[in-house]
Amino acid sequence: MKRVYLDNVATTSILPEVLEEMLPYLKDAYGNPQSLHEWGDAAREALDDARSKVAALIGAQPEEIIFTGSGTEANNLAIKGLAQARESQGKHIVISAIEHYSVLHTAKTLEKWGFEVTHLPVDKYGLVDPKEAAKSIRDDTVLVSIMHANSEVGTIQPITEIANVVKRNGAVFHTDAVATAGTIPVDVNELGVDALSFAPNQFYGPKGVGALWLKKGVRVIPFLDGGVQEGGRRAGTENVPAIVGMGKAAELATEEMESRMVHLSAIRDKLIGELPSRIEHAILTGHPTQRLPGNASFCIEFIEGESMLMLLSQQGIAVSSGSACTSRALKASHVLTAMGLPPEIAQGSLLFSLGLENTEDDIDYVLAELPPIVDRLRQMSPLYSKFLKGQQGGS
Amino acid sequence: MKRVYLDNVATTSILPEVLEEMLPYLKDAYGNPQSLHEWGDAAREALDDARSKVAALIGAQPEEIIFTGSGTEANNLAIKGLAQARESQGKHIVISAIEHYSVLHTAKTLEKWGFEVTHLPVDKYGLVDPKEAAKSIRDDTVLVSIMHANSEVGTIQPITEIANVVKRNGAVFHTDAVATAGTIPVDVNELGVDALSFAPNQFYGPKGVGALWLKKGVRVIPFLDGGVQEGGRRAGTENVPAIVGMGKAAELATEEMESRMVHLSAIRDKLIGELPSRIEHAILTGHPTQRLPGNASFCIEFIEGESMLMLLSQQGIAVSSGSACTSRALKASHVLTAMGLPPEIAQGSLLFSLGLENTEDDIDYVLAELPPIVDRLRQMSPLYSKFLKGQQGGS
Amino acid sequence: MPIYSDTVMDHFTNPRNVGEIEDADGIGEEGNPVCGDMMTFYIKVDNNHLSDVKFKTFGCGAAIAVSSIVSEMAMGKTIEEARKITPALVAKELEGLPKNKFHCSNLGAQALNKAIDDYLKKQGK
Amino acid sequence: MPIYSDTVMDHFTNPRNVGEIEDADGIGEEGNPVCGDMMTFYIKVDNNHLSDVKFKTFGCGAAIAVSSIVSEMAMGKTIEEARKITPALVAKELEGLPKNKFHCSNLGAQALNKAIDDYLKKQGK
Ligand SMILES: Cc1ncc(COP(=O)(O)O)c(C=O)c1O
Ligand SMILES: Cc1ncc(COP(=O)(O)O)c(C=O)c1O
Repeated sequence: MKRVYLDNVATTSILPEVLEEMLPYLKDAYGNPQSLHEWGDAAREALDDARSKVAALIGAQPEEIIFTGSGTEANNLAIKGLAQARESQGKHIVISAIEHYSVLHTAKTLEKWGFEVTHLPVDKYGLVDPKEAAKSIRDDTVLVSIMHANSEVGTIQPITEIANVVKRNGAVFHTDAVATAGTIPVDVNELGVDALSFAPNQFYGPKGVGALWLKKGVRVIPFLDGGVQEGGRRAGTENVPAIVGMGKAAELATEEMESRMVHLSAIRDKLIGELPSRIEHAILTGHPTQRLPGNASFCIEFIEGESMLMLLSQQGIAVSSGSACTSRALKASHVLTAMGLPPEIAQGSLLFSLGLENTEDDIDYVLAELPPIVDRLRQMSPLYSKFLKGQQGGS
Repeated sequence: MKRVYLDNVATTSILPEVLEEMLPYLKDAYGNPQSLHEWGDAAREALDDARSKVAALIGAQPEEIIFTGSGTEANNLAIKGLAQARESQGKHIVISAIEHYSVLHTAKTLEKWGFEVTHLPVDKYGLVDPKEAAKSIRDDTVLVSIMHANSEVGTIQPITEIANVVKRNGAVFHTDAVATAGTIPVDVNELGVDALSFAPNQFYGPKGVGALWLKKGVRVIPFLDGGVQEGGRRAGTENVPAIVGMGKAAELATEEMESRMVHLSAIRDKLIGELPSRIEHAILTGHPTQRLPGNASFCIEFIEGESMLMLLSQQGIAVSSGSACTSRALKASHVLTAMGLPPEIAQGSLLFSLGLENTEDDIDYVLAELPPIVDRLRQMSPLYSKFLKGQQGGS
Repeated sequence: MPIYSDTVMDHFTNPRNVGEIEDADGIGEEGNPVCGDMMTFYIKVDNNHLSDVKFKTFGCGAAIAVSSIVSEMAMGKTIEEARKITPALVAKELEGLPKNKFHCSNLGAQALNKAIDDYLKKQGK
Repeated sequence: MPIYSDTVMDHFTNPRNVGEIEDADGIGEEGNPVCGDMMTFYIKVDNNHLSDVKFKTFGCGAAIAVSSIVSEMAMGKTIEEARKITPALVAKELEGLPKNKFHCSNLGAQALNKAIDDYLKKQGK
């Protein structure tokens, strides 16, 4: 059977070149970068080299990079650490309503710590309005965090404009760029932000590592307490192989970004263009043009996401969904809800996140396999019968 | 040149069998365990399997294991999370004076959060007195954390006795077993603890992963906020390859523990036995018998650790030291200081941490190479001239 | 490891008794699409026995499998027997359900019960 | 990457002018073993020139290298010239030192200066 992986939002594959670069550090070069001998020297050198490559990906300086254990940890460090470092100046922070849980739930923890959190709404495309952002800022606002792009619906935010507003008011600005860094051009200077989270399992690097870029001079309270690693800002033995892998993945992403984007948007546009002509009542979610090159997200009306996922999986097709049933918490995606989609439509969420390995053939395969699956589930769906009856009644 | 790695306290190597087991998850089986398709299924299965093996190493149930990104993170989660979950009952915690920085500095953060911290002293061997522990416990004590063994001096604590005392008084008891789990028998039931941290880069597994064992029913406030991974107790995409590696390393450690211990203590005893007969004024630190099988730690009087390290390194020998100069913070080891060693003697700290790969030959090599190095540095040392002059004067 | 048992997968992939009954004696609807799952059960009753059971379901794999097995379990039973199809029994027949899917087995039993209630009401009982 | 430059490694591995001068004209001690580093400098002065410089050092690789290069830099200089050996100059001669080792270059210059002070004091100046 054909196997088509279209769940790159969950994690990408690891490129063979990346693994190749990691292997020595999983074998003989196993030293700890803190050690003062040959084994330590080799590990330290690898770390420095990776740091430079990772910094180059986002137009930053190597010493501004703090390696973490994941994108989630980078977001925890940013939100908790930047807010705590400023709590004497104020205890108000601003985030968007469609942040990833690693920002959203971290903000909830800040609420327990006595902070007040404003959640900025988004429009039907998932866009934050910079004017709304400006209005939300108060004298006691110390931190604003708006994600660069949302991976569920692909919408890319006007970060530069939002950052402008925030800066004028003196709060620090963090952006969660897990969905963008390594995928589309990200330059911290152009964005005008103070802190930025990213992770290589979104750009063909390994799991178990992420990074927070922190502009020189921006103070943060460390999140992980312990040893002196990462300039005292993130304790714990460095995950050398994974960091090396992040370095290589960053290097490749920098080199190949243009061609990757061209390839991805071509097959994405094919999917976005043709799917609605094969399946009635399929709604594209997210912004029609300001969106991630690999993201094709839909809501398929009258049926539910998990059942589509499972039937697609039986045809070798791997995708994801923001439906309530696919979430452990059994709540429909807060992103789709914040964009104003009615819950019963959000249940039909189906997210194709395309990757480098995908071809036009893969898209054709999906376009052939999905319609009968949708038909079959609609035949089973009481909502669809009601809709059909309503139409008959109406006509 | 011969190369002899005697710095297993910094990190061990990764066994080829462990890497072998990890590789599929760095290649085709790159799925995210949260995904509802074949790729996700494979990753989830690997995670479950690793969890069972890791639990078996310490006599625990699989669902009691929370995977983290490092031993440091396990300690942060334990100390912060257990204390925070109990702050309505009291804000006093007890730790020992010789804890690893990931406990010591985390406790400092708790002080900033309004907790009071008692640091239990140790005797000249580095032992905590259970009676002292009992005395330290107050009505508002909610957490006690005493490490199972200290990796710098090798001393193993009487955890069962201490846990007994703590339990009687109703506080939860955590032990940092990073230096022991996978190295000597660790059984959570025998120890009688409520929570236990460990990490595989101490037992021939990978970096970038650790675990906190938390007894069923013991409440903890999560440290990393975000998604629902690890039963909602540790957010962030699971580091599948590293977790798989931890599983395999745990399995091998369980199987081979006896023979590893026999081998390690044999070569350790040779080093401890013969070194003082080749080098005058070499003091064994830590407990003479209750010590880790691979640990041979000394203070070499009149000279400083880093210079020994560097000259040993030139002979291909990798070791570590607790001297001020080898620490980034430029302070002599708090462990040696807490054991009552005068600072100028602590500066001569030299730690041989032996591993599976080491042989009797390696020990002979060290015993041959170290004495001329010590001589050479002593010839340069103003302290040594003073000592010699004092002796002449005294005789 | 798949999150569902083989039995769940079988009933999800080949659901029994999907459809509506035009002249049903009782109809029961449970759940709603907002929560993610919604089931409609249709029954024909003949001499106090469920002579036909059909369903339509909007929902996850578990919801579909639950509907299917409930329809199978109920088919041919007396009303009293059908009343005894509990969520626990449904989950057991399916060889287990993931913890967060237990509510689906509730829905199935409830929808069937509502169909029976509807039948009895129509009978004026 | 080694934390030390090649020059530091050279001076650490082959330190110049190690030893004591029995009949030194000036002796200067700086640092103490509690902090990790301690240096003693011995000088002979001939016609206002440092005709011999020796040292003993307890300390890290940087401390030993610093002592060695300071002894070399001072050798043969006039007292006034030797006074101009600053910590920054020492670090530069060594092609850099890790940040947390800068204090070692201070110690070296200070110990030499103390030895000169001692000489001048003995001269009654
Ligand atoms: C926008 C965004 N932020 C943060 C994360 C968290 O990443 P992780 O779970 O790998 O830590 C994700 C994960 O997909 C993401 O999409
Ligand atoms: C006793 C003990 N606890 C905790 C740690 C922290 O481990 P890591 O730095 O790998 O997170 C160590 C590291 O050696 C240790 O020896």
